[in-house]
Amino acid sequence: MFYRDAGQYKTTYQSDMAIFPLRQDRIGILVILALAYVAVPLMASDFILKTIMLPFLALVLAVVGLNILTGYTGLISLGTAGFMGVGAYACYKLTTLFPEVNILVWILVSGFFSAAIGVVFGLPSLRIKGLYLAVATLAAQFFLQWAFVRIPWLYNYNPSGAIEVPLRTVFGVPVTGPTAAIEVKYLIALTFVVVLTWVASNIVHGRIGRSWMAVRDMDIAAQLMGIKLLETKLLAFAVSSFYCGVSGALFVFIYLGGAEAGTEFGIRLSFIILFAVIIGGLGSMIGSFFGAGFIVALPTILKFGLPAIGIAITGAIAEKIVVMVIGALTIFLLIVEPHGLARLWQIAKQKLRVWPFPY
Amino acid sequence: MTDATLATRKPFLSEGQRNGLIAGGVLALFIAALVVATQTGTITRNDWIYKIFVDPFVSMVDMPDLLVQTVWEGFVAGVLYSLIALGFVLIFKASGVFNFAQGIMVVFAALSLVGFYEFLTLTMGLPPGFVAAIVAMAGALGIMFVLAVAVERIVLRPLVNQPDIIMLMATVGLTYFLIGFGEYIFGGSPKVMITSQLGLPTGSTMLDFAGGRINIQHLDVAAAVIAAVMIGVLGFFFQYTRIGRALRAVADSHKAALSVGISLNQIWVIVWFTAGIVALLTGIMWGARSDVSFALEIIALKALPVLIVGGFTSIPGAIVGGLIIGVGEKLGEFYWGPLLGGGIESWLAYIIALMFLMFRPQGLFGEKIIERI
Amino acid sequence: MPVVDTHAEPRGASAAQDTFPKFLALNATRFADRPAMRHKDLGIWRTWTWRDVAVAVRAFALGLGELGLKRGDRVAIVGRNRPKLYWSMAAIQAWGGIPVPVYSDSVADEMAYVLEHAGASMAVVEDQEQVDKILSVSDRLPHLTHLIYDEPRGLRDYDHSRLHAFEDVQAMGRKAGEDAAKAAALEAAIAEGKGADLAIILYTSGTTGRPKGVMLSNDNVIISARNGGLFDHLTETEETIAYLPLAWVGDNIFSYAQSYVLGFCVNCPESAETTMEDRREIGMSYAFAPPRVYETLLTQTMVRMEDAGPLKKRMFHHFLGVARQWGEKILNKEPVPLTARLQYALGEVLVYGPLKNRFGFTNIRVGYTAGEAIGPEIFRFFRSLGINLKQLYGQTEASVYITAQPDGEIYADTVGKPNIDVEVKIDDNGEVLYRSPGVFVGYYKDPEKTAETKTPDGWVRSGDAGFFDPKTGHLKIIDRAKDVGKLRSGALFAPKYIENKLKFYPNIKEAVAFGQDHDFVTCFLNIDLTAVGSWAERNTVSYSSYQELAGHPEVLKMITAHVDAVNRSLADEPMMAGSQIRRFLILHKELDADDGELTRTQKVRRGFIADRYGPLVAALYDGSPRGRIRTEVTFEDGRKGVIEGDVEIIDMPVHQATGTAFREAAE
Amino acid sequence: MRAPSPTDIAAGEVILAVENVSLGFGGVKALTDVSFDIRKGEVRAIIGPNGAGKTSMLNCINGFYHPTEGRITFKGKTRPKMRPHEAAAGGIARTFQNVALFKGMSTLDNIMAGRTLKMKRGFFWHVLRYGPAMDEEIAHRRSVEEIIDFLEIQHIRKVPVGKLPYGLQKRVELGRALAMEPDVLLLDEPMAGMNLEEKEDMCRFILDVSNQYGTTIALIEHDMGVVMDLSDRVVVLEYGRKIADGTPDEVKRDQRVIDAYLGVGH
Repeated sequence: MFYRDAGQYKTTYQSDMAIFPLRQDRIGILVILALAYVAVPLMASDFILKTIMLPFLALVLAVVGLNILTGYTGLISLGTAGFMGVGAYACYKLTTLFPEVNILVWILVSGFFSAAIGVVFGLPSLRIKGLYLAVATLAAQFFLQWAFVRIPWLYNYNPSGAIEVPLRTVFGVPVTGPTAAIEVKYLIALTFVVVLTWVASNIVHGRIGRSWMAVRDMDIAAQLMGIKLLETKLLAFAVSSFYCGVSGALFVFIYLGGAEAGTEFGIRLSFIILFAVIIGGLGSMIGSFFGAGFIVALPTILKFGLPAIGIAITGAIAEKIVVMVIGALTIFLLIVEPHGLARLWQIAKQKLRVWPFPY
Repeated sequence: MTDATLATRKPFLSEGQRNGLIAGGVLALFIAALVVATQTGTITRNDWIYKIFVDPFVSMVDMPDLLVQTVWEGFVAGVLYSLIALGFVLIFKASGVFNFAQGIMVVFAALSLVGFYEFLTLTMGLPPGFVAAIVAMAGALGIMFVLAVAVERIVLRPLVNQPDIIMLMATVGLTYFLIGFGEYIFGGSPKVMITSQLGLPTGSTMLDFAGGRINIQHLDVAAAVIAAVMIGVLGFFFQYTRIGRALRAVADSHKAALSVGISLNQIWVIVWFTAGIVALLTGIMWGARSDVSFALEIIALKALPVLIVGGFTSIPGAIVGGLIIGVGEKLGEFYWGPLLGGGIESWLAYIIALMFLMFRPQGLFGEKIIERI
Repeated sequence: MPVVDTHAEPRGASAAQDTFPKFLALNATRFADRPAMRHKDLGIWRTWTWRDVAVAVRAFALGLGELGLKRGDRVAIVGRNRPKLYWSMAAIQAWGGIPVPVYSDSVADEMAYVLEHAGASMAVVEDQEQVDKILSVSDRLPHLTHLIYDEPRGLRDYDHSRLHAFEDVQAMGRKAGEDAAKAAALEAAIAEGKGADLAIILYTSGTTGRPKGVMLSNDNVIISARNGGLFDHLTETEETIAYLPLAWVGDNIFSYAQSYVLGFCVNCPESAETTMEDRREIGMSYAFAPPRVYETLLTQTMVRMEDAGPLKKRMFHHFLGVARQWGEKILNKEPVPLTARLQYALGEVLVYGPLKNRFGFTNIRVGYTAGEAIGPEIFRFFRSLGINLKQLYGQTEASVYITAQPDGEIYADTVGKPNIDVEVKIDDNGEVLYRSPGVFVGYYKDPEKTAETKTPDGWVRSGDAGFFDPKTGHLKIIDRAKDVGKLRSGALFAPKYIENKLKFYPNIKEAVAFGQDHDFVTCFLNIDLTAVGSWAERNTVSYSSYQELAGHPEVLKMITAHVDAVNRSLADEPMMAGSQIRRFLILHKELDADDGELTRTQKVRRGFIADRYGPLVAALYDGSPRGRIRTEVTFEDGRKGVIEGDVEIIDMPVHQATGTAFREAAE
Repeated sequence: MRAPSPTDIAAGEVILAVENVSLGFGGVKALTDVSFDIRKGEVRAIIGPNGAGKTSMLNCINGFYHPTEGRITFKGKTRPKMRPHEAAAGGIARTFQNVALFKGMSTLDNIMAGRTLKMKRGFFWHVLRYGPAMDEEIAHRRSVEEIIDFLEIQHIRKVPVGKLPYGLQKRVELGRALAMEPDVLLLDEPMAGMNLEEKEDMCRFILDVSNQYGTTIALIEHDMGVVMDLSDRVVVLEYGRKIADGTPDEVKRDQRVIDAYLGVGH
């Protein structure tokens, strides 16, 4: 209905291959960016920023990362939290070893460490497929989690076994550590998300993305196109783990401010990220955002929203109900639309485009 | 003849045989080299090579009682892993669903049992003891049945024919639901299993062995026996009953099962209920060895590497895989764990499973995957 | 008469521009960087500015010169709407040659006739299909020396002694252009061109007999195009889609002549399947189509809305109701209450806007329907959505424009007022005659026919019967003059009038009425396979062929109801009450141009059909309950076959002519 | 009409030679001692009853299976352990009996995937997308558009292939193979499951490919009419063995072929 595409014709391949070929979408994206950069920091309360926006921004990159692996390349992984942990610990080690280097650089660089580990654990993917691979990636999850506890060097032999995010400044403005303003943290996380999402979308829209999807849809035919399975799959593992690593670094440095060895990056987080990918929609960038938003907002809404509408629950019971509701909602969503929120969004958009016709 | 014709000759050994032979040869060479190097003093006791490749074996030979004790513990753990894996296999075979919730069903079943028992004795005033325990057992079975029906109605039926990963995620959703629901009903604090009330033996026996003593828990023996009996019963059930045969038919082809005259929905209920019974028995034994709480969840995940080793569809595979993983990780933890700072039990099972996968991607007993073009 | 300055020239143009090559030269300077043409090719809209077009046309013209094109030579143009084919027209005209566009879906025999009659010395064609067609009849075309094709696919191994690729001719031309003498010769030839020279010969498909070649001079076409532009205030910013046959005079005026005279951009779709989508992408501002196109759009709309959810369907029909009530008034700038305006605005957001977007009509300023009468329902539907759809009455012999509806004076049943510089009169027999600068030079090689049609003082007999409506001052067309006949009872019988009434029902695709010199009116019907097929799908009626669906009792019942409604409306009209349909049948096959039953512009050839289906016509009048017929048909691939049918004949009750109508008639 | 005449082919250069190839799976023999050659520019048909080993033959040629005995020489080189992606790089493209398209991708992306081997820009450029990666993408898009134009599938350019009717899917798959600009094109039952009109279209496309690009084509087909119309030479397999080889006319007259097709002696 609002997608009036008449008169939008393409005279170059570049404009035809644009990620948002419709003018309305381009305007929509600009509006969202403006809101995110200007309106949210100005208007949103610290509570909203802290409990929703920061974890959302930190986790959404992991969701994008896992979506690259699972949604685009068709490889299921349950080791996401482990790779996130690698990013977090790498960033911690790097910034304590070289405190003078800009922390933002280290956040980005920590992704490369994660990518390298990801490649190692991705090696079995050549021989194993599907659920077998999913179980195999648990090896990464448990091994890495174990390493975060048992290798004290990683947390600088801190007696508590936890890592504390140190104060770091960029141009004199504190960006990490307890004294950093929440708006600053938000803007930094937002920028990471915007830039890296743009990059991810660039990759998936080109030759590399097509190779991934080809491997996902029909690996035999993909080989016939000259696509080398091992290289393609390992690249997917590397890129995916990079995103998870950066996400992990942001999760600890921007959102949590510190982490107990091994507890934050447990198997449950891996599952939550996988939830987000599937609920959001496999193979969809926008779906990653929907999925991350869903898993971050839902517990908060349940925890604070239910009392607000008069259903009194105590904190402890709330936790349990949240877990229960997440489980039930997952099943419900899978039944309603196995292809996730992104598909619903796509259907809605298509409906608006052909409006008033039904198809 | 030119070199091109060389490759066209029929190979003497199949690829697998050749790989095995090569691996065996390399291993033999490596051991021989180690022996020589140790004897000649090239490797000393403080070298890491010695610590990894020689020292543990020396200890095994020196203290056989410890070895046997470790193997026994591994064996018992393995039996329990097998039982959890068995639940997975049953469901996977019959419905193609990778039931991630099987581990949680074990905990949930055990909690239901204890919860029922507490309810009966504390609220209903039934005298504590065997009778109450049996009534509680029946109640727990009832819950597992209700669960099976609910899962079939609410989860499986609407999701039939969806891709594997969607089904997997649905069972993960089920896991979360059961955790939240279980904690909401039974509370978060650990509970004690009603071991003696159920008539299970407690206590232990010390056996003299090769100059040392081995501690055998009676409960462990009972667990092994019960597991063996259960596997026997299941085997009988599958082999000789009409429903069992139908279940096997489903595993081969859904259409074949329909022609036998049993609806797919009934079969799913039966299979999930059977898996529920297995879960309850597993839960009793796990619970008896430690507390009953959702902390068991992480141990329940151990069934996954077992499945990789044994294959998703093979009951003998689940048993053998469970034993391999159980024994392997106990040995690894005991002899090699200290080198890495301990606690390697948490991931060793997965690494062992990965090793197996690299050589047999379909598991030990799984059917060979033939890709059709 | 609309108040327009009839002597205003489009920007920068003057009387010096009296041929198309001269307009091209002018456009290359006045609109150098404006788009002249777009073609969706290889997935994107390739654009040529007027400067680009001038360069391309010049190269091709020089190439044609090399191939020996001389003043007065006729060159056939065969193919769909492709830029290169439009360019060849200008290139041919540059030498004073005369382009002869030919319907690209004609079979080889029809094409051979036109090329032979025109004595074409060359042909510019689209692709292998057309090349094959012409080569297959080359023994009948001794004058044809060169064949130029646009699309090289499949032609690689053909004998290229007389066959050339368009690009090769252009390359030849570019090379020749380096020779100053040759370049000067072309310039001289262009300068030599005069307004009185022939611009084009268009073969009309003609409802009877062989096609006639209508000769139009540069003056004819250019002045008509200019006047048409003035009438609708068209500018160089218009966008149109060229998708109608090149050989149709409308396409020549709208997609070629007006584009050159006014400088607007013509867009060629990618393929026949994508026309609809391409139309939407471009969002044209100036559109023209025969009623059939609008009819199809409306049918598709209604059929698709049948599948919508109940809520959406209700909303859709509610707002269509609002539009029916107020839409046209708003479009005609009549006073309308505020609530209606608000409702209409809401409808615009929810229904009309999106609908126009789907049709690709969002940016439309002027839309014409021409060629045939449009159903009032269809016409009002589009008008009520806010689309400025107008009727136009035109003929090839008039360079299209005879009458058109000025903005704000739109009626469903008129064809408008005479265009600028056009004079219209009605003769004693009711036949419409016209005289204008666009009036054709004559029929090619047929002075006899020319004399029959065109009086010495320049009046042309349109062959249509009509009258000026005293209320509106607009012309109304009843039918072909020769087709308006009488029943034996003496009652007036206007077959087309009846047929159109029938065809306004979406379920009826084609109707052929009989009655001349009979006691009563009967007719043949064709059901619309899209509309009825969709109905069948919804009601789970299964059918394997047109024949089976057409014979289905439920379908018969439905169509009977339509015929009855037509009779009722005929009964309301004093002049027509006597010509109600007494008996009808649904034909066992669809009428088809390939079988000669329709013209290439999809008009029914009544006489031919009456002969071909003689036994059925006889059955209609001899009272038998069924009719049986065998007909030979031509399949799409050219093979022939026989369809045999046994059709039911339905008797219809006759309605009393209404009393009020009589009284009105009596007054 | 087609470029090379039969006499040209008889004298033509052998681009692919199959010599004494046997293939076994466990105890089952899919191919036994099969030899034939494919000459440059010809349309070579492989026919035979169901289970004759035709698809296995193609699978050997492009490296999905490795013959247990015998050898395959392609462009003068013998590579006993050639992998499918190496075959692709060498210039062998292939379509499948049951359509192996990338179901989640559009027609355009499917055919673009066929260009993968020709695309050189590395990961870094793809991160940026705009710039060299985009230039490359545009250049290949152009070639792909030519194929789309060639196969007359403009109207489904952006439709996910999973939603297309079977006949069009087959056409897209042919397009994807053509995008690789192969030297040899293997078509596994390109007309299976098509109606008459679709078959005629596909025939025309295959002839046009052969004519316009000079691509050597090996095809498996059941429809004998099609085979006779399309192919220069035919090899006939039955139970994994070659029973005839020659021009369509020769093969048609061969008694063993007639028996195999009419079921005499079975």
